[in-house]
Amino acid sequence: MDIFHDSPLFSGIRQMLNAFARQAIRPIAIEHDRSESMPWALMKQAATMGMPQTAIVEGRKKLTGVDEDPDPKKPKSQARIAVAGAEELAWGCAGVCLAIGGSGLAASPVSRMGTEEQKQEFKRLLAGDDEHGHIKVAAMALSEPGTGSDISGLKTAARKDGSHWIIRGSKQWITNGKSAAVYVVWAQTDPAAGRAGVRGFIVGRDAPGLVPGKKETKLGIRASETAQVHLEDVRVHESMMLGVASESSAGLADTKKMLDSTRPVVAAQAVGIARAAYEFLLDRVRSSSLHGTPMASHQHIMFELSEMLMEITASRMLAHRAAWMADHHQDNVAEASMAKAHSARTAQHVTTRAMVLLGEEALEPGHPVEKWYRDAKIYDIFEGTGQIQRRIIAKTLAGQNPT
Amino acid sequence: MDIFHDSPLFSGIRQMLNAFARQAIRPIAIEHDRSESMPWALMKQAATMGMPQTAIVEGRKKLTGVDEDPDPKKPKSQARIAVAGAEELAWGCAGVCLAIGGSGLAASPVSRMGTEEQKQEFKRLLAGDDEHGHIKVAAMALSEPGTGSDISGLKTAARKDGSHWIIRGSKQWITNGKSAAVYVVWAQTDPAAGRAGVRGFIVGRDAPGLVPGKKETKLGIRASETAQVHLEDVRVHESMMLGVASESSAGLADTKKMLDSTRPVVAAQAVGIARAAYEFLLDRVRSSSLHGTPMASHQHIMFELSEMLMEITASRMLAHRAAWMADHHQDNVAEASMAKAHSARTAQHVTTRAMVLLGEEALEPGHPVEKWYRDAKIYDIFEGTGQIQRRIIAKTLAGQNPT
Amino acid sequence: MDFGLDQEQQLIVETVRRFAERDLRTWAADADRAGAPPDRLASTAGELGFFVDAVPADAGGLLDGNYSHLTRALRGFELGRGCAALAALLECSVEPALAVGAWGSSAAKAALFESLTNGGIATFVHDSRGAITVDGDRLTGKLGPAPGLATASHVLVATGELLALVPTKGLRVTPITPSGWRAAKWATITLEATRVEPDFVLRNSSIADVLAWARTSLAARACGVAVAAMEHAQAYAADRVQFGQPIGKFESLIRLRDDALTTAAAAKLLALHAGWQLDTKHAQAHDTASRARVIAGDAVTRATIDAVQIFGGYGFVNDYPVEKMMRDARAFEALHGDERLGRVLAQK
Amino acid sequence: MDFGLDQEQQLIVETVRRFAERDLRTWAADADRAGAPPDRLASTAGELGFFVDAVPADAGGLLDGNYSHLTRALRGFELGRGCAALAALLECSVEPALAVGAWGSSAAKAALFESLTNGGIATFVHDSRGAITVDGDRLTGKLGPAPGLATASHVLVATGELLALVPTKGLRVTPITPSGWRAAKWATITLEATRVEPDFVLRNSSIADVLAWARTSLAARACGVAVAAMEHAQAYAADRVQFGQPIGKFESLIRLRDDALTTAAAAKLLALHAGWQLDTKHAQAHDTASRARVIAGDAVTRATIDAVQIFGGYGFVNDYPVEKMMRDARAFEALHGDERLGRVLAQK
Repeated sequence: MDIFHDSPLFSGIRQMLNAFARQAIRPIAIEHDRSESMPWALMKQAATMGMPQTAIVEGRKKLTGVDEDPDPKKPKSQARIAVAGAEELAWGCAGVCLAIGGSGLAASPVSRMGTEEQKQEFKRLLAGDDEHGHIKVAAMALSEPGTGSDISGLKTAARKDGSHWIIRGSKQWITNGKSAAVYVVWAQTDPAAGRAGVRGFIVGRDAPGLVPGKKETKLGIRASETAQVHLEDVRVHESMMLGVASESSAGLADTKKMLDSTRPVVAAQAVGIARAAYEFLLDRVRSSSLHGTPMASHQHIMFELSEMLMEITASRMLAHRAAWMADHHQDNVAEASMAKAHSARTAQHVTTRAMVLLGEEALEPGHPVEKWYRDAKIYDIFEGTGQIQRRIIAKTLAGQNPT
Repeated sequence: MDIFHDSPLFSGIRQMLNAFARQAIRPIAIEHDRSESMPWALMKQAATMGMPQTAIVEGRKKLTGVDEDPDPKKPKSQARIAVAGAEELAWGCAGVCLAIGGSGLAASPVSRMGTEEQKQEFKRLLAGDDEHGHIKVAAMALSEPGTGSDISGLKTAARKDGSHWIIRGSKQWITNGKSAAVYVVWAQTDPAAGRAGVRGFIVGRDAPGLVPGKKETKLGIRASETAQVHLEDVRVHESMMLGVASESSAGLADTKKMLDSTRPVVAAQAVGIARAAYEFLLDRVRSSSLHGTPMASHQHIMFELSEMLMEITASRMLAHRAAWMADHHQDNVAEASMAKAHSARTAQHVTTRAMVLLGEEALEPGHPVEKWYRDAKIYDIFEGTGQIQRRIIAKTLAGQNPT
Repeated sequence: MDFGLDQEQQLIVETVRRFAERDLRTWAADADRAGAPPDRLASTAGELGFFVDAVPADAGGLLDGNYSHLTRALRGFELGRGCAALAALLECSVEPALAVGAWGSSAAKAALFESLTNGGIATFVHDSRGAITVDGDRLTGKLGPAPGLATASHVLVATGELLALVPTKGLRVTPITPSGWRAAKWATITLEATRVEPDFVLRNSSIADVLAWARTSLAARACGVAVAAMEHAQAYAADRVQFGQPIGKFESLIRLRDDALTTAAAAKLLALHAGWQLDTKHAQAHDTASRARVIAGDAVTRATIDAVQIFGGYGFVNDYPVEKMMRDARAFEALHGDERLGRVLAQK
Repeated sequence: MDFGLDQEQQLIVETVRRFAERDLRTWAADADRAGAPPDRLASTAGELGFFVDAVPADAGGLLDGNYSHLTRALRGFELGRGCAALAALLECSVEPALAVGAWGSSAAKAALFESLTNGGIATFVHDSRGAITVDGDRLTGKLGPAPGLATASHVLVATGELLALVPTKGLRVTPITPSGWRAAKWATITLEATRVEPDFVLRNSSIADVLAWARTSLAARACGVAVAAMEHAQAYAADRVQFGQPIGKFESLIRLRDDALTTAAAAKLLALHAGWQLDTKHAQAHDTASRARVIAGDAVTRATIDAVQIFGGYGFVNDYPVEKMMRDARAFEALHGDERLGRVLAQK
């Protein structure tokens, strides 16, 4: 129990997920990286042990075993739980971690903006197994070929047709894009309104015109599926448009707020990768010798391990603080970006240096550190690149509105 | 009030010391750097406002206005108070900050190991003003020409002669070495016993044979006096030997423990320097233009500011955590070293980059950022070099005893 | 002092550059996915004199007089700009050929040169981790992973004080496909009391020389990869529009590219300098070659990671060239072990 | 390509090295404390041809034919090894002399060369911060801080599009002693509608050329300081014993030194390459000179800070040479403004 986690709850979750990562994730990680396949069996297992794909919609109760205090003023624990857990799962394998949590990206806006009817529909579409006996997953369909870091210019359009919306466009970088049973598709409903005109729609996989596209072969996190999704005049009933109920919380602005809230979690995943590489090197150093002398007797190596621990610790504290602020209802936009940018750099630096220090050993196919080196890179790219994070920090420095 | 400081007490002290740094320290900092002179007037002023040279001996009451809970098991606040305050004072000027706190290095072992009689004698020697009207200061005389990072091989020897000890040797890097009214001199009383034979002695300035030596001209922290001290058969009554009362806490081991406890404070000072340079650059960026465009419109500069803020924040959190652990009676040896090593690097990096980004402006004599660049370097050297800190961290990694 | 290329160097650079840009870059992606070089590589490269460029003319090769490591570094840079994996296959026979040519018995020369002049390749393995034990004339332990080893007829083995040519025929060769240099025909070989022919031991030889040759070539190729990564990044950044302008106009991305290219330019000069010092038997040659590899390793690591960064999401997928380059970068720092560690230990 | 020095280069390097090691290093500490060069500097350096090396022979100088920036870079490295401050005084007249020689009117040539050949010095100031406003033929604003300006008879001013020779006589010169290059006779000059003689405006001139000359020289000198700092650190580390062994045997300190020397070696080659490209009118010359200054700035910053680190407490005091070097390092990155920023803006 450390300063950020003043309840035994956190250490319990950490221990549980670390055991899960060690016993269930690590043994299958390399194979799923090699074959670029989703860990379906593990995902089902995870769902049964309190990590359902719909966890976010249902609230954290299942995951934590405790109800949040309903008083909105009281400190919450969700953000810190997510951060503490994310580090452990990503320590096991970032790709598997993202596969397990992949539906959360779509579930989050539904839980934030969805009506009761929409939540029920979302959960209905995710209920049961599919024809392969796989659990069903959801996909957040926001990014487009033209919009990477800049999501203000969505091209996908939705036009009203009676009581339906007709959506046309193409999406890219969509997690679970090929396998999802339900999609939350973001489209421009009112070009004149710009960002405020963007809305999310709940769309079932079998909706005519929804065509999953090419699956990407990626540098890392290969156990997580990334694919294109094409929408060829998909008809969606107006009742499935998110954010109608409360105009205030509607639209993309809120989605960005939601993305902000995921940054500490993503940062913690990067910390988990860095820690994995650091611990692998530390174990090797403790057990191996170098031309007859113990590796641990060499400053050259031990001081790099010290540097790694220093950076990992700093990144973790930044992530935990950003989560702690969220749980305490404090504005953490800049802090969340610092955590994301710092941990992404740490993950890349630690995995790269670990490979160099391991020498030829790390060239062997299937070497975990080499995999972590490839997995780490995405953390400086997705959920806002390192440049976007620094841009947000810089804007707060200049006294401008960072969003 | 942030996570590490769960009492308004901290913010009060921070505000008080920030005002003091801004109004009293900043205006005189450049001049004392130029003239390599101690800020005697300010030191007297500081003493009257709750920062007496003997504060440590008397406990924190004067400084904080609150008594520590006497229950040794209860969390304390001293370490966090010292860290929060040190950042503000060093933000004003690290050299002046060290001049104000210089006597604390000597007072600390007296307060830890001293008998009531020794404490009274120590305070008696520091009472009143000297012939120049200056307050009196104390010096911790531990380091020697041959012992920088390696303090196990002290050459200064003390041999018993009846009820007195006769001390012979030379000391170097002694803060207040020339001006001190009282010295705590460390000497080897039993070469066979090695480190355990080392003892501290309270010696008045007018003790025959105690001869202050050369004053050093330093790269930075020039408002703090550093000098050699020669001991030519100085007779000290056995009653002035520290640590006799409790053998367990006696000797150098305890002194090292004491040095450990200062690392978070020293780390916070380095953070203060980095923050000063960062804030100077930020102000300049907000108010200046570059060939017609606002400096704040240039990513090249704004992203470096973002990096600086990220590193400063990380260093500060490491320092605050190490202090928080000390206040909560947790072993923080490795954490204190991480804080020290990380903040020393941050201070050097931030001040160097700030100079580069300011260009020719920072070459002007008396430019504050140029001074901070010189001040920052000592934080990677004194109180254990960056290599010593990494050595301590590495030893904990290898599962060895770090001390 | 003259940084200009002479006519022969100019000719070689232009020829190899054309080959790298027209052929290697075209083949790179498919070869990477296939984990094997295209069939055309051998013939096309053969016509350009690769594989036998370090084999003496009187043995059927193209080497007439002294071998130039400076020219090899110039060539290596261009090959690296083309494809790191294919470059490795084109360069890996040089160390065995030069070592055997310099210190080999007539039997060793006959065996190796006969293979190389008939389309075979050889490679060099330095036992940097002390994985091989020498017992009299018998070697036991693991060789590699090393590029070219899966198809090499001979491997030049350096372990401890021993430098020897080992035929791979009959040995337990395990072909592998690492994540980087995938097309470079990697393998490991498990030696079980493998006997080294007395004639195939290179006596009075210098392992330090061989390592300096290899490091200089590795450094030059690494710089080529670094520059190529940023060439791709610059082309992409000129087209890709975000926030209303090409991302190539963002100062932070310009700086990433510019810093990487500055380091690569300096590292390339150090590699060329090492080559020149090797050619002129300069006392500092070994040290310069090692330093060149240190800084070239930094350059290729930084350049490829930052090139992926400039590409953003597109940099992370296999459709674009920089994802491969980030994988390819690792071998430059890993082969023969951590260069910095070796330097530090040597200076203790 | 030939990295070897020709006889003339060899002679100059050896001569300047002897001068730097025997004289400059001896004078450095006292000159730093005094904030002024020793009187002997002018005479001793004069005998070696400094001050007038860029003045045409027909004007009483030593320049016969084309000026070699490569030779200047070789010389600058050695001077930097001696003392950065004194090196600045020996080099600062070159830009004015070359610029006036290339683009100056006969009146400008007469004025400047007459001063330089009679023991005067000149210096170059680039208004990198836009502090000077040009109104017709009148300049207003602050010049400098710049080395040599306190004693220079003329200053070559580059602001906006204007490159002009300005006599300092009658101007408001404020001598200053910064923390670095203390002996280099710094000053700032406040121009108040100062009139530039039409004859003293260098028309059809290239400020970019002048900056490339200055950057190449700065880069070479910075490398010299970096190497010197580590030479001192190595000598100290060989003697200093901690934990029972010379600290020179600690891997972490070896690495600090080795990494700094590797960067310095690469940066030096880049500076020499820039010099060669300037001599051969290479299209890349300006870019290479700028890159050389970027990496040389990194090298001198890192080397001097880490040299102080290796010295530990002794590095922080004025009795040992590295404390001065850490102060001296700053001007190399500060003069003419942040080099990286300039490069980034130029590539937008």
